[in-house]
Order: sequence, then structure tokens, then C-alpha cells
Amino acid sequence: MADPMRIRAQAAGGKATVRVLMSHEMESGQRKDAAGKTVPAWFIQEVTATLNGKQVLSAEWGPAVAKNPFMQFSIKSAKAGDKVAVTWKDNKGETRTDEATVS
Amino acid sequence: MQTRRETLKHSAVVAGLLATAGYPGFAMAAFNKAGFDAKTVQDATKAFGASSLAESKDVTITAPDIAENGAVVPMGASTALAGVKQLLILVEKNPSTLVAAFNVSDTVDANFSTRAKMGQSSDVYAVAIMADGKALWAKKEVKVTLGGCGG
Amino acid sequence: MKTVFPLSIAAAMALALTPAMAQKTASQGIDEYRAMLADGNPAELFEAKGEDLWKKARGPKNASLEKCDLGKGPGVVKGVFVELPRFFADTQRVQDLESRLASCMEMLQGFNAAEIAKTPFGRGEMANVTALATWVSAESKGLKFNLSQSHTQEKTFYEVGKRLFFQRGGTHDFSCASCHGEEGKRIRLQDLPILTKSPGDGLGFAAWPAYRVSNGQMWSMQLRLNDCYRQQRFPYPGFGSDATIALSTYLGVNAKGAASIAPAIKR
Amino acid sequence: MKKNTLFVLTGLATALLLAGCATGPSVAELNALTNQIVKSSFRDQSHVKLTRLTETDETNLACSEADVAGKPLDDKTARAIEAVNMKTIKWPSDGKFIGDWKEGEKIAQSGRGLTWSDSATMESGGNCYNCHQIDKKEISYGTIGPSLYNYGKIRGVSDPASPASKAMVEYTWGKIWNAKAYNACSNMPRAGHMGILNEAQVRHIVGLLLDPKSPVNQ
Repeated sequence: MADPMRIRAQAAGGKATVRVLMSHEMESGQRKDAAGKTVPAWFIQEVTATLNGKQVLSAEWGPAVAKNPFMQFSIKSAKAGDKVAVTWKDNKGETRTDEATVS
Repeated sequence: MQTRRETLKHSAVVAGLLATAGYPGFAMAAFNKAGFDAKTVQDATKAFGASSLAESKDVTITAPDIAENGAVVPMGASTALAGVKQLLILVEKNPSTLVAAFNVSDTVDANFSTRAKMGQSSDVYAVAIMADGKALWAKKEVKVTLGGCGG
Repeated sequence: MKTVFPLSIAAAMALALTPAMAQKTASQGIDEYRAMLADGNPAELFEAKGEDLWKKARGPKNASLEKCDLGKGPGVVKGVFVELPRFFADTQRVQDLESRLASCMEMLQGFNAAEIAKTPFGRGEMANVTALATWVSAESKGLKFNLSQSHTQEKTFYEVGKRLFFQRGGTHDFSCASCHGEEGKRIRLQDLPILTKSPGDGLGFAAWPAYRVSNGQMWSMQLRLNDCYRQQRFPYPGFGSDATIALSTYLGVNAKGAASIAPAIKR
Repeated sequence: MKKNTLFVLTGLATALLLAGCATGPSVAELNALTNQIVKSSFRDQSHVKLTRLTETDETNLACSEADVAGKPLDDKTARAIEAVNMKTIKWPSDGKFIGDWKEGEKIAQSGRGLTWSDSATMESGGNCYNCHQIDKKEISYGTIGPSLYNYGKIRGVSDPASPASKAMVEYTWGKIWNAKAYNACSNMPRAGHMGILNEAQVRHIVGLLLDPKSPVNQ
């Protein structure tokens, strides 16, 4: 089971800035282990975000996104109390969703 | 312009190839495999259906001048242009240039930040894929320095 | 994380005084890079994990750590980080945060502290100790270091720690002081905190645990010291060994008055 | 393991408590306790043995003690240490002091070797850039040691083979081989003496510093 994300959503000036930290190895597929064998790529491929259940963002990522990824974006017309949920899915099919309330 | 159906077909073929090569299979058909495998900025943007590529002052790339470590380099892409469909972040000298692709919707600002890995000093690009098929870019050089005692 | 910004501005101003032009540009660039990373420190992921581990019933005794005494009484977390290492009557020894957490895991949850000490960093229960230490340290963010020197063993450990700090050895004749004995020095582009006195808020002892961006790992103080010793070309210091705790006591006492920014983000 | 350590310490600490009374343990007692703690706390790992600490030479012991006391060695002791170290310097077996500066640059860049995570058989780097500015192109350099940019030029070495350059060429070789021969408690490792760099590597480093064609002297 993947560890939870940290999501911070702050409302200001009629929109909410969302900062997300995800717990993931983001293995590039370029690295070799101690025995000289290439470590297979393992990375978050798809990220989506919803505001009160309605999708507002989708993104595709490659293995060049850094380990324990960070992402920042802004949702228009979001206000304090709204619910922001973020979902990631990696290339092994593992997925995780976490939710935060806009403050 | 590449249609979604073509992308799907392409992804499925590549996923099949990768599976035989020992890679985990790709569960998501929507993943733009061609884009993420591209070795150049041009090929990557083509995979997102762009027909032309031009520099633009209306696209912004945010990145530090120097990264103390290539393992984590903050970078962002933004534009105020109407009609932007996607914003891409790319590192020219990485083994595969594309880092991330963000789909712009009516409900989010066309302004995204993340952090990328960089194998060496390189130009980094923000590319806006426009609804009319044009791709507009901005670039910035990021130097990756050696840090630490092991250097 | 807000405290980081004034610090990096202060660092930028200090660096602006450096004479060489190329050097100044490089340092300012690095500073800009660090400021960009400060907002969104992945240490927060470990902090959340640590808090969860503290409250969850675990181990052979299926108990939480909520009754663990980190120095200010059972269950008190806020403020303990800036007073460790200290003497504990129940174990009759000076302990740092991590060895104390391992003792609590043994006494309350039934884990084997000696087994934990032998586990490599980043694995199994050792990774949990690191996450717990990350959370506990975060609960003292902004507080100033103020270690006790009232118990004889605390004083003795300080004196031993001082000797360890200046101990030259290994193939390269390095001591801790080779790098941390003078003000304003750096290795490559890394600024080195002076550790024979307080290097200032959020520097040196007041900055660990920290998330290391170079390898994406959460580093505790024990691992920080372990890797310093590795690069000194010294043999391997045991986790929670008297040497690491004595050295921590020396560094912690010297850090008196410095505000903690732990968990920080580092190269 | 941990239990043993604990017993050793509490035993000793109790002894110290009784012996020390109001004044606390003496310097000698604290030194003895430190040695005991070093033995119980550190262990062999891979090719890195505990003897790296327990068999520390007189030079390091004297310098560490001076550091703890917070005052430099007296002149007589310092000169004696320098003389001992001077005797260890091995001069080039073929009389050639100047190697390939390009190889020297690579050695200066590398900080690898002799840690417990390095292979026991690898050739070590010189760690030079960790502490010194050398080639001006490298912006990632340390400041623990002085800048070595223009090292040969500043010292007037325009032809390392000339008799006029002899003293400076020999000093440079000797300094790299055993820095403590010239400054008893120098922070600089004794690269040749301690087996960090071999003779060929030292020759390349001297080339990097003194060859008029080296980027260091441009």
C-alpha cells in the first residue's frame, strides 16, 4: 500500500492554490542496481484532481518526474470548505486517492 | 494531427513490445507513450498533435539557473494565452525529453509546477499545445552542479 | 516551512559579500534553487507517517507510543526535540531521540530495540524510527535548543563528545572539526556549519532530520552522523552507540539558543 | 551488543562519579573513557577496520589533543612532528615530478575511495575540489583550503624542469605526499603517506598544479 499524499489547498483571490506531495519511488528505468541489473521503470503515469467530485485536472507524467513528486496548480472559483481530491496511478496499475479541504 | 484512436492503438502496440522486454504492462491506454519516448522536443510535441513549433514570449518556463542536484529540479510552465490545450515540461538532454504533460481545462489556471530529474546541464522547455495545432515554446538553461564530497 | 525564507534571504545576503563574481552568481543561483524547493518539503510525507505510527497500536504488545516518555513526561511530544539527548532514569543512560524511541518501542510495544539498532537505515522498523523522529522533531519547530547539563552523565557525555569531535583518524586524518571547526567554509558548494558553537537558527544540529533531495531519502541525525563518519573514512558507528550520542550531546549543547527548523530539506 | 555497551558505560560512569566527586572526572579519565567508547561504538565494515581509529599515529593524537585543549602545539612539538612526517616522503622513483595535468584534473575531481561503501580495490580520488579552487572553470569547489588557481604562475614556475623551479616542484610533491611535513596539524590529508594516492597519481596532481599548459596556470 502506498503511503498517503499531503495535499494543501489554500483559497485566495477567488481561486485555490493546491500543493501536492506524493510518496512514490519514481524509478527512472535508467538506474542499475548493485548487481549491475537495470532497475525497471516504476513511476506515476497519470494524475487527476477533482473539486467537489468534478474533475478539474488531468496530467500525464513520465519517469523523469522526481522521486516523492511535488505538483502545484490552481483551481478557479474554488473557495474555503470545498473538497479537493487527487488521484495518481502508476505504470504497475497501483493507485491512490487522497482528499483535502480548501482552507 | 494524431487522433485519440491512433494514440490508443500506438500505446497498445508499444505496451505489448515493452511487456515482452520485461517491462510492466501499461494499464492506461490514454498514456501518450510516443510523447514520453521522444528523444527531442520536436518529436515529443508532435506526439501531442502539434503541427508547428515556434518560440513565444507568451509562454513562461520557471526553473532555477543552477540546480544543486539534478535529482530534483523545480520547474513550471504557464501561459495566459486563450486556446491552450496542454502545457508540457521538457528537459532537452534527458534520455527522453518529456517530463510531464498537463491538460488545461476551464477550471484550472494554465500554470503548473512540478520537479524533474536532470541527468546533466540542459535547456528546459515549456511548450503550450494550442487548440489550432500550433505549439509555442519558451526555454531556459539550467546548470546542474556537482555537490557533496563524493563528486 | 515559512521560517526557511528569511533564512535563505539572510544566506543570500551573506554570500553577496563574497568577492569573486563567478562564485557569487553560483551561490545566488543555488540559493534560488533552495528557496524553490523549500515550499513543498517531502519530509512532510514522513512527518505524517510518523504521527500515524505514534498513535497506532502496533508490535507484539499491540500498543501505541502515546505513553512514551521522551523527557518531558509520558506522551509529551512538543518541545522534547530541542532538549535531547538527555539522561533517562529508567534506562540509566543518556539517550538521543532515536535511541529513546527504540527504547519506547521495546518497553511499550514489545519490539526488540537491539534488533532495531541492527536494521539498516530506511528498512523495516528502522524506517519507522526515522519517520517517528521526523514527526517528533516537527513538533518543536521554531523552538530553541536548550539541553540539560545537570546530570553527571550528561556532562561526561558532553566532554566525551568534544573529544570525539576533534578526534583525527582514518586514512585521511579527518576529524569533525576538519570541516566544521571554522566559520564560513564550504565543501564544493555546500556551506558547512561551524559546530563548536551555535551556528545559528536552523543550521547544523537544528536542521536534522532532513529530506535529502539527492537520494530522495529521509535522513535522521543518526544517519547524518553515520554518513559523516563514512566520508571521514572512519569505521562504522553503531546506531544509538555511546559515541553517536556523546557527539550529539556535544553538538546539541553547543546549539543552545538556535531555533530548530527540523525537518529541513537538504541537497 | 547494545546491552554490553550499556554495562561498560554505566560501570565506568559510576566509577568516574565516585572518583570525581565535586570536580568531575579528570582529563585523563575522560580520555580513557573516550577511547573505551570508541572501541565499543565503532565496528569493522567491509574493508574499513576499527584499527583506523585504534591505531592512530602520534601526529593525529597530538593534534587532536591540542584541538580539544583549544591551543596550538608548542613550536618544539610541532617541528618534531614535521620532521617525522618529512622522513616519510617518497620522492619520484624515476626523478619525474610532472605528470599529465588532464589525468590530474580527473583525480582532483574525484572524492571517491576508502570509505566502507567504496570497493576496496578501486583507485582513490584526491578529494582536491572538496576544499580548493583549482581550474577556474569548475565553480563547484570548497574553501577549506586556499585557492590553487594560478598555483604555478603565481610562484613563478614557467619551466618546471629549470633549476630555478626545483625547490617549488619538490615542495609541491612533498606537500601532496605528506602535508604534515610542512604544517604539523594541517587539515590536509597525507595523500601519499597514507596510501590514498599512488606515485603516478601524485605526479599527475603536481602536473595539474605546475605544468604551464595546465588550465590552472592560464
